[in-house]
Amino acid sequence: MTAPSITPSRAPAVRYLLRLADLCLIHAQRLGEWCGHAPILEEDIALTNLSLDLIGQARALYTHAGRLGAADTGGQPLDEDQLAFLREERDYLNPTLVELPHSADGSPRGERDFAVTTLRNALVATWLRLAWERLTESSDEEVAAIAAKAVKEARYHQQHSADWVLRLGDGTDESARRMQNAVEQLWRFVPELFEDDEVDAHAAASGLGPAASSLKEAFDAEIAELMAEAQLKAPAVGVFRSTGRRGVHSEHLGFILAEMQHLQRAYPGGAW
Amino acid sequence: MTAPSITPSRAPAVRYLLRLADLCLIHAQRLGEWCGHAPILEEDIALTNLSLDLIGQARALYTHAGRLGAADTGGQPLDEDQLAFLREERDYLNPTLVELPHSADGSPRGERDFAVTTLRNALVATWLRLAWERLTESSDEEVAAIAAKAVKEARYHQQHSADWVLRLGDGTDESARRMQNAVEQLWRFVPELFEDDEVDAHAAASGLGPAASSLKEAFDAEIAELMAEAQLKAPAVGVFRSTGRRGVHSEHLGFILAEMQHLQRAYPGGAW
Amino acid sequence: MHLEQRFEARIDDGGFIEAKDWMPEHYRKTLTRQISQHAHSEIVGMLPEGNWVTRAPTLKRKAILLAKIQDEGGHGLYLYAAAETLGTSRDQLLGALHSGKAKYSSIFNYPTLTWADVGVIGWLVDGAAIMNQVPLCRCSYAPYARAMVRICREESFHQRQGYDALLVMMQQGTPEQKAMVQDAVNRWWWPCLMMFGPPDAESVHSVQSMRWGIKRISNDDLRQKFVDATVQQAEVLGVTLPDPELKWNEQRGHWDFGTIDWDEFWRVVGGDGPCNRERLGMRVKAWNDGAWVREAALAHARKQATKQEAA
Amino acid sequence: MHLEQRFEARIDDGGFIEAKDWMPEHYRKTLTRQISQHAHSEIVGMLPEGNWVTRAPTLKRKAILLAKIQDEGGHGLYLYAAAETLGTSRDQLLGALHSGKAKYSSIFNYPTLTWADVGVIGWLVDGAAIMNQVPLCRCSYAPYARAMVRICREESFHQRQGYDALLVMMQQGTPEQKAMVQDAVNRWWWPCLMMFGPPDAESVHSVQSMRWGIKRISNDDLRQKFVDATVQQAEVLGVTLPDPELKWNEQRGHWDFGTIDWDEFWRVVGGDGPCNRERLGMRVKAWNDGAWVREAALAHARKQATKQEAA
Repeated sequence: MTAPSITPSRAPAVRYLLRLADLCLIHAQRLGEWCGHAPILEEDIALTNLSLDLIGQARALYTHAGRLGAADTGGQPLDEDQLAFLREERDYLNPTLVELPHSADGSPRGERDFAVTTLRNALVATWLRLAWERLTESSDEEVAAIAAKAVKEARYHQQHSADWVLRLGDGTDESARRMQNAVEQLWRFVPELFEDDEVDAHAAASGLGPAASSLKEAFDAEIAELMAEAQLKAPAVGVFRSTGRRGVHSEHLGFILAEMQHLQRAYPGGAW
Repeated sequence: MTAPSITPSRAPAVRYLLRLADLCLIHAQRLGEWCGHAPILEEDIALTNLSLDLIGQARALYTHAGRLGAADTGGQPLDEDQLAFLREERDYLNPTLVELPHSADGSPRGERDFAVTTLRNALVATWLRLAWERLTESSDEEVAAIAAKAVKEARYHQQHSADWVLRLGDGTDESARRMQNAVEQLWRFVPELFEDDEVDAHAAASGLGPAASSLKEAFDAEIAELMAEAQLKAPAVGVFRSTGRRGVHSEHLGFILAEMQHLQRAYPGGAW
Repeated sequence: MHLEQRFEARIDDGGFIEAKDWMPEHYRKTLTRQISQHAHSEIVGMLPEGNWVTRAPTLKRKAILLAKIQDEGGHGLYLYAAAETLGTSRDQLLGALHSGKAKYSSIFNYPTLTWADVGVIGWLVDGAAIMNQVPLCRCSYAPYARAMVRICREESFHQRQGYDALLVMMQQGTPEQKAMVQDAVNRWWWPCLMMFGPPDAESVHSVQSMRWGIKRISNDDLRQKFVDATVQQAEVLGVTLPDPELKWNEQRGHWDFGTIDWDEFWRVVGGDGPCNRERLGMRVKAWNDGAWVREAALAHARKQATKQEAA
Repeated sequence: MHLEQRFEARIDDGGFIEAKDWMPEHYRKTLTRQISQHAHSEIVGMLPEGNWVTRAPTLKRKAILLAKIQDEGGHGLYLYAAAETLGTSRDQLLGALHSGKAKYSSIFNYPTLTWADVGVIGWLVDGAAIMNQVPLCRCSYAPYARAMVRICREESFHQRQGYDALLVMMQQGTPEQKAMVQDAVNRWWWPCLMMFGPPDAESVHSVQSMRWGIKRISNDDLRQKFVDATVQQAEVLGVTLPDPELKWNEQRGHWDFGTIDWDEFWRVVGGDGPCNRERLGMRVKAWNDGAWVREAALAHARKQATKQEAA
């Protein structure tokens, strides 16, 4: 009857999968904010669909991470909902990029800007497609199976969002201005996607999955091509590195979690 | 170690006090969203001060309501934080007016509009000042004492917000347009402030405090005068009645509570 | 007269009218109104449910909710497409929605206040919608009838999912959850009965629509059918329907029920419900906020076309 | 030379300079920069704490937090007023902040990620600020010195409240709460040490400021004083300061501590910290969004003045 936070295993393999699962979940959560508010009906459907696919990916990863964690700690496996809803912020391992608000100026209560959403979708989908491709060859068969399904979804997500980046980047002056602004807002959170640490090293060594840094070259090439075609300019990259994948987030995640976790926290022992 | 919801006594006197306390708390909570974002520094300070006074009023009322509730149910008194943070939405009894977002179009994630905030402050402060004045004569000495302090604060709140209604109503074309828009947004939620039910009847009969309807005449006169001076037009009142004071709220309150309750819900048994 | 006679004969034979067939102007107008109203209801209906996407209590329920909302968007698409076959563009239809000229189902002017509301919308609102819509699968206008076949299939899926969500809470949940379900049922029951429209005696469009096979069962008959079907489901669920006059009438072979507050119905239809302003305001806002996106997409398409011509 | 000599003599005697007194241009500029930077820090500092107002865990803590933020706004007011006595208007000073020309304390470019951060800001950030500010109560420029007296009194109150909030969590809280406090201390400790500014050897403005009695104790001395005072407080609290090199040096009579990452300091001062964009963006947004309000207030005041003249 209690709903205090759970603490997942800190085994590198578990952390590796949680990073991926949390990326999918928090990205999906932000996309869910668009429900019913998109610029055209087709895009309302598409954004909901993206969100749905990402939730599906997160579920499979959480379930597997829960089992691996139990093997590590010797306890009962944590289920997908315990992992998704009952951790403290510090234990969420998504990159900061996906927790940022959709607003044009990065302000937490600002209006959603479809340009920011579109660019982030393209960045995340490109990264995920590359990651899933490599994960289809994971030494962990369950992960390979999850990736085999997810990579098809990610290909569609990438295509769909890249099409929008093109349309908006090379559309009107207004849309180009908004897209370039989105680039300025989001760019400093991209390097984190390629920062290795011991979790990555372990995954690479064990064959569980690619180190983050190993996705960089392909990502940079694909995004550079897209940006060029969309007539967008990449800003210089500063020294700042966001640290969401290490559990140190922006001020935005706390608000996302308060909303997302509310029912699980307020109705301990509930059945849904 | 658990933080499930508590259910307060349903005695009319308790409900009467909770209505008032919840009005203060939720109004303060909305005002807190302005912290650091006001149009001028003086107003940042003033809005924070308003919020602070309201929290103080809410605390005194909750504490007293908790004691009255215990006398009714025979249990331990619920403390101010249990009452403020651990009820379900259905058991919050503030009028809907105070839970509305600050946005110019009423949309939940829209930008804050100072005109909406200003008008609501004036409406609520006027109502509260009238209520506190009457409550200084409450048959419940504790309530009378709370009111004696609060009425002074409410007088200042009313004066301060009325000054702003004047400035903005009779300022520039833009400010007049925004203020009139705020009137259109908020007006339909005002009638609820004067809707009597059995809780009001009980309070009036027992001398605990005034029935809501008994504040209407004075309120209407004061607000009409203010609106006239500020060159604002009152729209016709429709048949719609909001029902927050009966615990049936707008879709906005759930989001306010998710945020407000988060720590109490996520750290059951915590000491703060 | 020849065309009109042929049209009437086809209707009388229970045949279908296709988009390219001749049809009386009034038939066209009536259908356009009805189909677009239905399409608007689907997209406005995304809002009260969308309100809970970020707060769904489990990942499974979040996925089900997202899939449902996606389906509703899809229904909107087919229906706008069906309406367009009658010669009015989607933009024109949306313009009528945004200006307040066109209606959408009034049920969506009620707020979704708890998670149980999401389940109750599936069970009762979609349940009532299905009652209304199943007969439309045999509507005389073929593009509409075809759209309805697909929509009804998905709607019954949604209804089962909504009912299942409530069943879990009622059978395995905490007392707080059970109270939440009962509270949601209390708030939605009467508005759902209003979904079938005014009593037959006051229903303006019914006679002609019946004649044309656009409407096949009367409002009151559908409402009775809904009540009869729902009473048992409520019993299994363990909730009380908030109507003290609800009782089995042996003679009629139906459940009697209390008097509907038609004043409330007309008030909400007329714009003075709890969420009318919010719902329409949100749709208008989404449309206005999205103008630059639609313009950019058009501009880009034009550029691409120019390039291809030049190549 | 007469004026300048009199000024220097007054400073040398430990006397105070008032706003109407003659002062060298460089003294005026230095003070304007320093006071306005301090004022900007107060109002930017409202943001990281304001981030927790809607989520404070109890009503008492919410009230304390609101009161603290209100005080900070008040400090901003006095300080802008003190700076204005030197001949630059508040709007000009804010213009410099918004354009990025003026600085504010770099500590506020770090995020407040948990409720414990609010306590730690009180304990460590306000603690460091007090160390910096107490000597300013004897600053040679009297309006600044007077403002600082009041500010320091309130700041020590804030520090005690922050420490008390942490003490409650550490002594009566759950293991999760204790971990939250330790995590916050880990994140804030080093940035707090940076609050005293670069090492004395690299401090640009120090010599002249010392000479003029604007600055009275060196950066490194203040930093050492802060470390010495804090180590014991941390022990009572039951948290570990995240510095393995921290140890008592009997010979010096002070605590030794590890090397500060000055690269990080300069990076964050230079604009590339975790929240620089957010903080400045928020201030600019509040200012721009509020333009219509300020214009209306002016317009109204003008109308009132005109009416009074006419009367």
